[in-house]
Amino acid sequence: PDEPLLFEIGDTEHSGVDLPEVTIDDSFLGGFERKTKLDLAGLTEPEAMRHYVRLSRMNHSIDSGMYPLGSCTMKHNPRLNEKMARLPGFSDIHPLQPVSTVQGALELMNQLSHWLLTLTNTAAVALSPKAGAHGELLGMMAIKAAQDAAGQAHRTVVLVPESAHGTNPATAAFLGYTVKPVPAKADGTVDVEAVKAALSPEVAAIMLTNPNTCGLFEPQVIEIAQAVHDAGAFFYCDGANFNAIMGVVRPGDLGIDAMHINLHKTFSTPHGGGGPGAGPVVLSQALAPFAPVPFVRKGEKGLELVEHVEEHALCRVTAFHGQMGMYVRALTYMLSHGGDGLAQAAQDAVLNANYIKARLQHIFSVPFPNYPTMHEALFDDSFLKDTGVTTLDFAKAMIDEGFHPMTMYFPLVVHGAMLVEPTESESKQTLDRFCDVMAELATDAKAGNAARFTAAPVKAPRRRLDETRAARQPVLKWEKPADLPQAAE
Amino acid sequence: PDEPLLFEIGDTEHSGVDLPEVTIDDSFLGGFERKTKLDLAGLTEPEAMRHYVRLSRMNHSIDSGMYPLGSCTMKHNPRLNEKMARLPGFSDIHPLQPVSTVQGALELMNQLSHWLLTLTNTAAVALSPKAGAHGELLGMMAIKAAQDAAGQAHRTVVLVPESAHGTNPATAAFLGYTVKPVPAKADGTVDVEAVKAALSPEVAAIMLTNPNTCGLFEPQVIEIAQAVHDAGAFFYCDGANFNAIMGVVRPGDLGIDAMHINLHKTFSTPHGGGGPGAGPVVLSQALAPFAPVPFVRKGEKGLELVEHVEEHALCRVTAFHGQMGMYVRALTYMLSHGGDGLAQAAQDAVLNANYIKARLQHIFSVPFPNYPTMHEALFDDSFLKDTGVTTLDFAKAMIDEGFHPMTMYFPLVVHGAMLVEPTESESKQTLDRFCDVMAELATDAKAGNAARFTAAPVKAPRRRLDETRAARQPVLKWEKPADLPQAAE
Amino acid sequence: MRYLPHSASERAEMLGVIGAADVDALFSAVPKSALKSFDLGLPAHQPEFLVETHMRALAAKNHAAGDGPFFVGAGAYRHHVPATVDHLIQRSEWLTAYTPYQPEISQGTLQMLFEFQTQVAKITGMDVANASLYDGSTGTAEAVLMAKRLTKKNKIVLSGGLHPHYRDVVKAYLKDDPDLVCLSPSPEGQGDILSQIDGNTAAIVVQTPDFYGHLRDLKAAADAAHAHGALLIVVITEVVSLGLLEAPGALGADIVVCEGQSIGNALNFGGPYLGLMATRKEFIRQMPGRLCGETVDADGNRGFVLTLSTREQHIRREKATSNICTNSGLCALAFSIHMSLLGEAGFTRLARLNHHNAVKLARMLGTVPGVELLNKSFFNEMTIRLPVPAAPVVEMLAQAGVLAGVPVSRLEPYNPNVENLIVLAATELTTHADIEMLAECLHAAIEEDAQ
Amino acid sequence: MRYLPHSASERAEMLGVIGAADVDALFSAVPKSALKSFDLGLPAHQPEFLVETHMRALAAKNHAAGDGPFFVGAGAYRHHVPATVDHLIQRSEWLTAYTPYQPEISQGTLQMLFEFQTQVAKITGMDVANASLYDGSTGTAEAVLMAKRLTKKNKIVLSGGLHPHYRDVVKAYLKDDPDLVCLSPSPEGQGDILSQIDGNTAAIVVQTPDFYGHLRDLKAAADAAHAHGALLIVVITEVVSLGLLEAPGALGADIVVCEGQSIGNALNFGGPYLGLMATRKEFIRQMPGRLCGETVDADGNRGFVLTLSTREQHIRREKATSNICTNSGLCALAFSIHMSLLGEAGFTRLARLNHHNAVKLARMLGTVPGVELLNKSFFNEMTIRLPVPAAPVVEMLAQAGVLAGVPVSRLEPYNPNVENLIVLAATELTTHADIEMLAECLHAAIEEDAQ
Repeated sequence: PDEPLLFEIGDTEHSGVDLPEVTIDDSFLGGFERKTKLDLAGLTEPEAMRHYVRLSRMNHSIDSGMYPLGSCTMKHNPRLNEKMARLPGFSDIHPLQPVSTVQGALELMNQLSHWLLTLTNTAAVALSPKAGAHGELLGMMAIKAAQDAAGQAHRTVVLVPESAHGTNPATAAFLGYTVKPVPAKADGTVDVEAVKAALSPEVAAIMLTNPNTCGLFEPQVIEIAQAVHDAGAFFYCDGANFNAIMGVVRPGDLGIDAMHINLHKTFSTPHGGGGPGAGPVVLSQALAPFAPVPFVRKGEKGLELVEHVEEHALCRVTAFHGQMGMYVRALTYMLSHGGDGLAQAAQDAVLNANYIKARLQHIFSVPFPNYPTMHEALFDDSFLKDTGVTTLDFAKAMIDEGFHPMTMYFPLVVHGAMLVEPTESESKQTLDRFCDVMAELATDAKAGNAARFTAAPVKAPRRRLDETRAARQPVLKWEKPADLPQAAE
Repeated sequence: PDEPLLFEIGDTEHSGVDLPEVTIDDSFLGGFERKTKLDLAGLTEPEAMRHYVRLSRMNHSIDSGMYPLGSCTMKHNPRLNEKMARLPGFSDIHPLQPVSTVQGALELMNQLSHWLLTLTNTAAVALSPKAGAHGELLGMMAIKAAQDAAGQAHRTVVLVPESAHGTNPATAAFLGYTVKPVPAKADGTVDVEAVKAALSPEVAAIMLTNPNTCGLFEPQVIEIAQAVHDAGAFFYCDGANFNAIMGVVRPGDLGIDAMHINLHKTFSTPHGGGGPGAGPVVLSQALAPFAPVPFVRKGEKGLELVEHVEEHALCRVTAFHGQMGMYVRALTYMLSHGGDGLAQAAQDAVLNANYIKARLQHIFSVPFPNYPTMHEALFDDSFLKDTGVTTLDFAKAMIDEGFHPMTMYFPLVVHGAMLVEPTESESKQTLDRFCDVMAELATDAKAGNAARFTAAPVKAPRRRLDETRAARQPVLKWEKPADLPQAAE
Repeated sequence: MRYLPHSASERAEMLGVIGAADVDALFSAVPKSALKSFDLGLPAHQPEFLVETHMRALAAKNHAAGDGPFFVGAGAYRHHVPATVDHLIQRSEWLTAYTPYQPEISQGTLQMLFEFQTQVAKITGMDVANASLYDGSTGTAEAVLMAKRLTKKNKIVLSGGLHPHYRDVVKAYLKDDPDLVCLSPSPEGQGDILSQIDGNTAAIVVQTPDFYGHLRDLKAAADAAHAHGALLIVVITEVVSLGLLEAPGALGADIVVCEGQSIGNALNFGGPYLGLMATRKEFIRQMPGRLCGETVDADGNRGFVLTLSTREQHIRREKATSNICTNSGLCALAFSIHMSLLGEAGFTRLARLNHHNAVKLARMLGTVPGVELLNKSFFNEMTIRLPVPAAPVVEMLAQAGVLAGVPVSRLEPYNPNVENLIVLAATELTTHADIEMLAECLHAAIEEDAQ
Repeated sequence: MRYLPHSASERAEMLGVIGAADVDALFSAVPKSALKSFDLGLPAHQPEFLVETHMRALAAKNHAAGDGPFFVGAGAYRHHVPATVDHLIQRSEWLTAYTPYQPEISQGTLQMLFEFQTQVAKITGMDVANASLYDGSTGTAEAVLMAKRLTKKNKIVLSGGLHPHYRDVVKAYLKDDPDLVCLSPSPEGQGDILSQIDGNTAAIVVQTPDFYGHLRDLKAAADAAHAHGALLIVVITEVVSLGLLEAPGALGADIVVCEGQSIGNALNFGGPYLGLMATRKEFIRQMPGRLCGETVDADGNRGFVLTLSTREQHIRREKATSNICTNSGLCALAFSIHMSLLGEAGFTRLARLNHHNAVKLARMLGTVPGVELLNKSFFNEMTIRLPVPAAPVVEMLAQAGVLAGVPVSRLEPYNPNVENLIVLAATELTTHADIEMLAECLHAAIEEDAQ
C-alpha cells in the first residue's frame, strides 16, 4: 500500500479549516510581516482524514499485535486514561493561571507523588522531567549538586556497567563525568567485588539498572549500594525495568539514591510512536534537598506550587511543571489497578517472561540460565551459528508472522542478544502462539531455509529499507520536483 | 488475516470489567433467578482491544477509501459531529426526565426542524422516525390517515415506478396497499401521461424518488404532482437522493406532500456498518395535521414536548423522541456548512457525478445519455457483452484496486446497472484515479482478460464467499465444537 | 469550506471536461421556477470553534444525568459504559463503513454481527437472533407482525405491564385492527392476561420486569399461550436483568424482544437505541431484519455473509417480512464490545449489583412517610405511590437537582388511577448518598405539598 | 483485574510449565529482606466508574480556560484544535506504536515525521528540522549546547526578552558556566544584546515575539552575530506568529527553536508540549534528536527510516549529541495533522485573526484608566503596567472568573521593577465580550485596589 506525501496531495489553496479573512492593522508589526512564501500544502478535512488513516495502517501497534521489545515495556494502554486526560479540567488549564484556580491539578500531582513514593519507599520525587533520559539527567544533576555541596566537586567519575542503556553513559558524559565501565560476571549480574574495585575517591556515583538489562535481578544490589555509600558515592538506579517489581520490591529498600520512573512504560501512558513520555525521579533523603522546582506543598490557603527557591541547587529543568497529561494517565492507571493490581501486574510480567523462557530454552540459546529471569527473557543468537541467518534476518522473519521483533543486539554484553519482554498484558493464548512461531522459525533456520529469513519481510508494507543510503545522502524533507537539481545527463 | 471468534479467545472466567461481588437479597426476585448457565465468553480489556482493532482492519470504510455506492451517499463524516454528540448535555440525558431539565435538547430539535423545513419549503416535520424506511412508513401512514379522515378509505392503490427502492413497495404493502407499477420512459424518467393513465379514484398516493434512482431529475415532476393532486392522491417523495439538490431545489416547490430525509446520508451522520440512521419526514400543509407525537412547541414556561394528542390520527411510531444522537450530528453538520455550504455540497456532488460520466462515457455504456446526470452516474453492463465478465466480476475486481464497488443491478429497470455515486467528498485527484482504474479495468475486460475478473478479489481479507451455502444451511450463531452434532461416520 | 475538496480552479477544470458552461447547466432538467428561486435565509458556513460554541450552549441548557442523583428509568437506563467501548466504535473502519453488502471487504462488521447474534441468543436463551432492529418498541411491533405471519391468526393481546410507548407503537403499526387487545395498565402487578387467550390468538405480549418493575411469570404465560396455539412474545426493556433472571428461552418464550441500550449505549435522550430480537430456529424465515451467517470463501476459509436476504425488501420488495433496511449496526457493535468485556462473570456481577442497589433504594423509600412501595418483586426498578400527585413532586425535586424517576401520568395522562405513581430505577451507578438525598427531598416535597 | 489477561488456572498452568512452585520462586534473586516485606497501604483496584468519579472530582476543582474570559499566554496558548486532530491521534496505530525502529512496519509514523520535518523547515524558513524535542525550553538548552559544539566557542548570551523559564533551564543545563551571560529582563523592549557579542561568543539567543510580546529585529541580530563568527539562535514560543511574521531563516537565523504547542496541542497545564528545532543543512550532524530520512526498500519503493543515528545515545553512548531518546512523537503528529489542515491559506488566516484580536485587546486596554501598554509592536501578546502590584489584581479577577494574564512577578519574583506588569495574550478564541469583561473588571480592580 502506497500513500503519497501530503505535499503531493494538497496545495496552498486547499484548507481543512474555515476561518474568516480579516483586515490587519499593521502598525503594531514593526515592519516584520512575512515576505517569503510559506509554500505550505493544505488538505481539506476528508483528504486529511484519509491520509492519516491510511498512513496509520502501515504501522504495527500494541493494539494490533504483540510488541515484545525488551527494555521497552510495551503494555496495554487503557482508554480510560485517554478519556480522563481529556477532561477540560485537566487538558484545558494553563500552567500559569492562578494557583487558586488549579487546586485539583496540584492535588493530582500530590496523589501521583504519594503513589510513586509509596511504591519506591523514597523521600522525595521530582515530577517535572519530560522522559526517562531527562529524568536521568535530573537525577545525576541532583547527585552532582549534592557532591558539590559536600565539597566533593573533585569526584569526576561515574561507574556504568557495560550492560547499561545508552542513555546512562550519555547522561554522565553530558554532565562532564568520565564514564568508567564495570564488567559483569559470567552469570550476567554485577559483582560487588568488581564494584568495590572500581570505587575510589574520584567516583561520584554508580548508575545501575535493576532488574538489569539482561533481565536479571541483581542479587547483590544491597551490598553494592552499601559499598557505594561507604565510598562516598551515590547510587543512581535506572528505573526502566521497574515494571518487574512494582508493588513487590521497593527500590528504597535496596539503597538507591535516585531513580527515574518511565510513566510511559511502567504506568502505561502510551508511547505514541516516540513519546511524549514522562520521567519523574524519586530521591533518597540525602538527595531530597537537591530536587528542582517546581513542587507542590501544602500552604495556608490550600496547595501551593513552589516555583522559585533562591540559590536553589538545581533550579528547573523544564518550563512549567512537567507532563501533566501523563500524570493524569498514570494516576488513572494506578487507581484502576490499586496496590494489589500493580503487584499482580509485576508478577504476571515476570511469569510471562519465565513462561517464554521455559517454552523456548530448549531451542534458543540462553546466555544466563542460572537465575529465573525477571520480566524479560534474554536469548542469544548462537543457535543461528552456521545457518546463514543473522539475528536481524530472524527478527525480520518475525514480522512476516505478525509479530514485532524483540530487541536485538542489546544488551551489548551478550553477543547477538535477543531480548524479549512480553509484559503482563499478553494472554497465554498469545504467548503460546508467539512461542510456537519462534520455535518454528528457529527450526526452519536450523533446517537450512535461510532464504525465508534473508528475504524477510515480504508481507510488511515495505521490504527491507536501505539505511546506508539514507545516512550517506540524507533527504530530510520533501522538495518540490521542480525545485530539485536536475539529474546529470 | 484471520481473527478467531471472541468465543474462541475468551471464556466464562475472563472479564474486562471490575465489579464488586455483592450478596443478593433474593426476597424480591419472586423465584425467577436464573438457573440456566449464560455460557458467555468474556475478554479482558487488552484482549478485547486487539480483537476489535484487528476485526475492524478487515473492513473497507469511507475514511480509508472511496465508497461510490449509488443511492447510499457515502460522504465524509466530520469528527466534530461525533464530539458534539458526546457532550454530556446531549448524550447523558434521559428521554423522560422533566422537560424543564432538557430545554437545550428541545431547542436543538427546534433548530434542526427549522433547517429541514427551510431546505424543503414544507409545513411540518416529524423527527422521530429511526431511519429512512421508518420515515417512509410514517409518511405513508400520514397519507393513509389523511385519506381516511377525508372519507377516502377506499383508496387502496399506491403507484410506484419500477425504478424505485425496494423499501417503497415494501412500505406500501405493509400498510395494506396494492402496489401498481408505473413504467418509465426510454429516457429513464417518468412520463406525466403514464402517471395520469394510472391514476384513478382508487389511488391513494404515488411514491416517487426525485432525483430518481437512474440519477436523473424528473423534468415533469411539477406536472406529475399536479396530476396526482387533481386525482385526490398524495405525492410521497423518497428523499434518499436529496443530497443532489439540497439548498438548490426545494421539494416543497415541486408539490411533494411527504418526504423522508436520511440524516445518515444527506447530513452525514455516519453509517456505522448499518446504522443507526434517522429519517425525519417533512409534510405539506395538507398532511401536517397527521404528524405523529412527539413534537416540540413553544409554551408559556419555555419549550414543551407534546407527547399525547387525544384521538390523534397517528399516535407514535417509536418509544421516546427519535434519534437525538443523529439530530446533534446533523445540526452540527448544517451549521458547519451553512446554507451556502450545503448548496455548494449539492453542486459539487452533481459536478463529481457528471465528471465521472464525462470521463467514462466513451468506454462504459450509458443507458440514459439525454440528460446531465444528477449526483449519480448510471452505467450498464452492455460493454461487458461477450467478455465472459459479469457485472459482479467487474465489481469484485474493483476491490483489488482499492475501491468499494458501485451499486450493481439497481435500479432494476436497467439491465446490469452500475450506479456510481461519488458524493461531494471526493477530491479531483481521487476521482481521476477512480476513472483511470475503471477505464483500465474495462479495457482489460474487453481485451479478453476474464480471469482477472472471475478470480477477483484476491487482495481482500477474503476471496468470494459462498452465499448459497450460507442460505441453504444457515449457521447464525457460534456453537461450541463439543456441542455440535458429530459428523456422520 | 473545510469539507469540500475542490478549489475554484479544480471546479472550472472539471466543468471543462464535462463541457458545461457552469454548474447550473448540470441542473438543466430542473424546472426554471424551482431552481434557486429562493433565499434560504440560513446562516453561512462557520468556523469549527463557533459551531462548537453554539452546540455547547445548547448542551449546557440540559441537566445531565451525571450532574446529580438520578433515578429515571422506564425503558432507558443509565449504566456505565467502559471507555474502551466508545473508543472502539469511533474507529474509522467501524464508524464509517456501510452495510456489509460486499462481504470480502466487510468481514469485520460481519464477524462482529455473527458474534452479536450469538451473544443475544445466549442471554435470551433462544436459538437465533437477528443483527438488530431500531429499538425495543419498534421491535415489539415487528414481533407482533411476525407472530401473525407465523400463526396466520389475528388476535394480539398486550399485557397491562407493557411499556405504554411500546403499546402505542404496536397500536400505530396495527392501526384499526379490531383484534388488538390492550389490557389496562397494571401498576399493582395483578395484570390478568392469560384469560384473554383464545383459539384466534396469534400471540400475547408480556414484559418482564414490566413497566412498573414487577417480575412476570413467563412459564405460566408460555404454557397458557401454547395451550391455545398462540405464541408468547417476551419484551425486556432492561436487558441487564438477564444477568440475574432466568432466560425467557428456558421458560418457553417464542419471540424475545429487548431494548439493548443498557449495554454499551448512552441515554442519548432516547435514541439511537438498539432493538434485539431472538426466536426459535424454525421461525427464522419469518424474522424481520438482517441476519449474518457463516460460510466459506473460494479458498475454503471461514467467512461471514448477510444471508436469508430473500426475506428482505431489497429482494422481495412488496413481499418482504419488513421494510427495515438501515438498523442499529453501530449500537450493536457497542453492545457486543461491552458484552464481550463483561462476559459471564461481569454480566452476572453487574446484574447483581443493580439489584443490590435497587433493594437499598426500596428499603430507603420504605422509610419515607407517605410513600408506598407497590412491588413485591423487582429487578432494578419499582413503583411507588405518593399521597399527592406525582408530577409536581418530580418537578420540585428536579429543581433541587434530583431526578427522581418518571411520574406515570406522563405516559398515561388520561388515567386518573396512576396520578400519584412514580417509577424509579437504580443501577450500578446509584450511590448510597444519592438514595439518601432522594429520600430526604421526597420527604420534604410531600410535606410541603401536603401543607 | 480487567487489564490482566490471566485467570487463576492459567497462572497455575504456566507455573507448571516453568517448573516453579509459586510466583515467589521467580523472585528468588531478590534479597529476602526486600521481597514483599511491606504493606503498601495503597487502595485496592477499583471499578472503572469509581476511578472516573475520583478523577472527575479532581478535574472539577480546576477552572478550565473555556469556563470564562481567558488571556493567559506567556509561552503556552489556548487555540482551537479541530476535532479531527484529536480523533486521529487516538487511533490505535498512532497512539500505541513504539518509536519506529523497525521501519518496515512503521512507515506510518516515519512518513508522518518526514512530513512534519518538512512543515517545520518551511514555516521557519530553515533547511532542515528534526523529529521533535521535549518542548521549547529544553530545546533552547539543546540549541545552546549545539552552538557550542559547532563553534567550539564558549560564550552564550541570552536576551533579556527570553522567557524566564527558558533562561532558567539553560542555566541548569550549563550549571556553573562562567561564560553564560543572562541579560536582565527587558519589559520595555529595549534589550541591548548586540553589544555583548565578542570573538568568544558561540551564540546569542533571541526570542521573538519576546516574553513581553515585543517583536525583535532578527536581521540585525544575525548580522551582528555573524560578524563575530557567532550563531543566532532564535526562540519562538508562539508558533502561530510564523503565519504573519517573516521566517527566521530568511533573516539569518542559524538555529530556530519553537514551542509547537499552539498547533494541535491542548494547554495540558504545561505538558506534554512539543519542541521544534530547525537549522542549516551543514549543521545537521550536530543536531540533537531523531531525524527521519527518505530512502528505498529492497523492491525500490520509496520508504522512510530513522537516520543519522550515529549522533544518538543508543549508538554513540557517551559521545552522543544529546541523551534524548523518547521525544514528543504524538504531539508532533497532532501538530502535523493540524498544520496540514491549515495549509498556507489557513495558517495565514489564523495568524492574522490572532493579531486582529490582539489589536482589539490592546485598544481596549488603552481605554482603561491607569493601564499603560508597554508594546510598540506585538503579535498576539503584550505587556501592560498597572498603577498597583499586578499579582493581587490578577487573583481578584480570577475570583470573578476572568483569567487576565500572567503577572510577571510570578516568573521574576526577585525583580521589583516588574511587580506591576501583566503579560496578556489574545487568540482566535478571544471574543469581543471577553475583552469588554476584562477591561471592566480590570478597571474595577484597580479602583478598588487604589482605595
